[in-house]
Amino acid sequence: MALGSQAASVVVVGAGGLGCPALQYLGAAGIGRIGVIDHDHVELSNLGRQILHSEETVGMPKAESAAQALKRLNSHLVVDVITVAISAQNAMSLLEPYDIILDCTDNAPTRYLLSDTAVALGKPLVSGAAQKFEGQLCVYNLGDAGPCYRCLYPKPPAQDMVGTCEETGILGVVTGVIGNMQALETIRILTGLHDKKPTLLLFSALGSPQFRTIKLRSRKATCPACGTADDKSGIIQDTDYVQFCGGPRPDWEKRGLVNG
Amino acid sequence: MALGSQAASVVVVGAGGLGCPALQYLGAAGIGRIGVIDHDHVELSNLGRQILHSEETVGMPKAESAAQALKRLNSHLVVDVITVAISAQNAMSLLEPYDIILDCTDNAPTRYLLSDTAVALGKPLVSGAAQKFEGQLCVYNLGDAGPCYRCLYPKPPAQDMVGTCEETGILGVVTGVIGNMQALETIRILTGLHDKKPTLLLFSALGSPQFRTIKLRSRKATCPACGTADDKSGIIQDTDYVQFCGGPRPDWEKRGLVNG
Amino acid sequence: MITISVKVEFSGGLELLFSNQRSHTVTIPSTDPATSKPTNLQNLIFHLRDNLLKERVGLFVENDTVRPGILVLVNDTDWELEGEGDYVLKDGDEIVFISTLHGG
Amino acid sequence: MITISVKVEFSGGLELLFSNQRSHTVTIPSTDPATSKPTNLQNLIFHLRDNLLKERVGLFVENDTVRPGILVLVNDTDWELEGEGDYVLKDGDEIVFISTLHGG
Ligand SMILES: [Zn+2]
Ligand SMILES: [Zn+2]
Repeated sequence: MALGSQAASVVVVGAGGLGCPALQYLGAAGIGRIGVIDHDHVELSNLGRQILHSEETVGMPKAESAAQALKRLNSHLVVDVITVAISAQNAMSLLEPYDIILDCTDNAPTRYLLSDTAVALGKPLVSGAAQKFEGQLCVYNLGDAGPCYRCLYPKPPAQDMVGTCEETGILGVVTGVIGNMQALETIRILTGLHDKKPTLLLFSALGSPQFRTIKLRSRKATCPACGTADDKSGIIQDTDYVQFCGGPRPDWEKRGLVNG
Repeated sequence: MALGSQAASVVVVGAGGLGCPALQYLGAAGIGRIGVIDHDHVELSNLGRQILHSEETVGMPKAESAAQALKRLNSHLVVDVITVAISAQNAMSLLEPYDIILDCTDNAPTRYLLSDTAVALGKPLVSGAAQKFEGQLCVYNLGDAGPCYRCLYPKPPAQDMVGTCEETGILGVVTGVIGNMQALETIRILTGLHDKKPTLLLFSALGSPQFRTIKLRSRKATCPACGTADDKSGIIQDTDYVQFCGGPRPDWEKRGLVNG
Repeated sequence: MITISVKVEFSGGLELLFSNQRSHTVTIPSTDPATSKPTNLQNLIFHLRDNLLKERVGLFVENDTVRPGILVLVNDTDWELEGEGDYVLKDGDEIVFISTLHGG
Repeated sequence: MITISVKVEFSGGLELLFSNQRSHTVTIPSTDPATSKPTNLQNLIFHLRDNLLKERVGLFVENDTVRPGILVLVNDTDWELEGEGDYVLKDGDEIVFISTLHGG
């Protein structure tokens, strides 16, 4: 279906479990310009859910591997391959060129960084997350009243409740469903078909029902990122997002607690 | 995630908008043997939603093109490429070798044929459908009491209400969501994680909420396909499914009513 | 006249018959004047046919019930489990009419 | 003692703290004995902490409210829109506690 979105641009941060299916349908929809930011390389163990990569591209940067797959679908796509790690120092300049930002990352510090940057740039942030059999989807900073990530989660979670996909295992198709929904929400915003009501979609592969749509709060005047306080300059560059979220993630694998 | 399903086998009928995403995650999950039945060839216009095919495979049988894409993900997969049109004459023998059947087709006669065959073979049928901004998902003939397609729709719909994707247009990512959910339901059945309650999932890309789970009737004793009547021999071979659904579909394109 | 109000939704293409509007709030007498019985789902179907349907009545109702291929849902449950047309409507009920899809 | 019954769900990993069971039916006095006020969401959180929690209390409650990263939902609505802990429980309410996910 032609979407009249050839002039639009989006950037996907993370070309893993969520980023692959999101990119796939954004590319298929013919979005004019797509940025892919990921500094990791493809590993064989990724292929169970990161469906744009392949045995041939093992070892290649994920952003490059994803771009190759998109071009197979549509050789006219303009794909920006960005293989640097996103950080408080480069986030503003990396994300500024695009209309919409997709959070397809796998850790709390980057989620706060992307939200703060989306607010500073005045762009919607289509955020997906998945773990084991569950997934969550929310569009932050949308329209005049949409909340940001900090409006919902002013304080970072405790380290001990934070799992990554490596630690907790994940069912591939759960990231597929959430990643597809991220592409859908992005297309709805680009085409003016989004109602802009703040909602959170909860998905549980084994739940009954499997999907639940939650009505969310509006933007909070007291939010340090998107609230009404005058001076927010420096909030991004001056934040150590890793420390804010409790320091580096313990390496469970090195401690022998999980299989690599 | 390892699913212990290497010994399992599934067959996907239709390698188009629904079949591609379903196959992708079934392949990624490492299902031991995957059959792909489709007699169509890849066209350039398919690439907006049939995400396993590519510019390189235009003109190739869709089943072959899909198999190539799956093997890029996992070269150990066993994929049966079946490029014949499924019919009342060959359905039983084509589908018999597999544990679960996925209906990823795009027309009413084939949907009745697959349901009747799944009942006759005693296999679950994971059925997806999509049109414009909406999708539907249901597992038929599941467990001891799950209804079949005819239990829900004893009489075929009127021709004038039946659209195909070409006629009605479709948002690619809608097929992505439903196809992924077909893979998920298949994996849940294979791994024993399905609760086997008969439900219908309704998806509307622009709805609020977007997902709705419906509690369905059980198997009907009076159903001509799965009910308690003794003699059902010949129900498949003796049915002209196209006539049953009101004859051949009018060719709207030839009549100049829609763009090809 | 005492009335009840129900939410009615159309999807799967059926909304095209109803001003292309998916969601409707329908107010209907709580008792069927003809039979003096409480208003049921069958009464609602006729009410929709006679008052809300803009065109092509035959695409919604056939032989006094919904046409083949249309599924009726009462508060997210298949109407077959609720007595089909005999289901007595309650104020605030949500009734959904969906056309089964065939595309892929 | 008059009681009310609410449905409580845990997800996003929180269910691991509650016997690995996602769905619970909780019966609780309709009035808080300490204050004689109607039972509210704050009372429920303490009730869950004191009666249902099997281990690691600190992963659910901190500074007398749910821990950062946990979202509370009242009948599919963010509790912020319902008055947070001051929301007065009604019989049949569905309260969901979800841990925000970070994986991808
Ligand atoms: Zn905020
Ligand atoms: Zn049946």
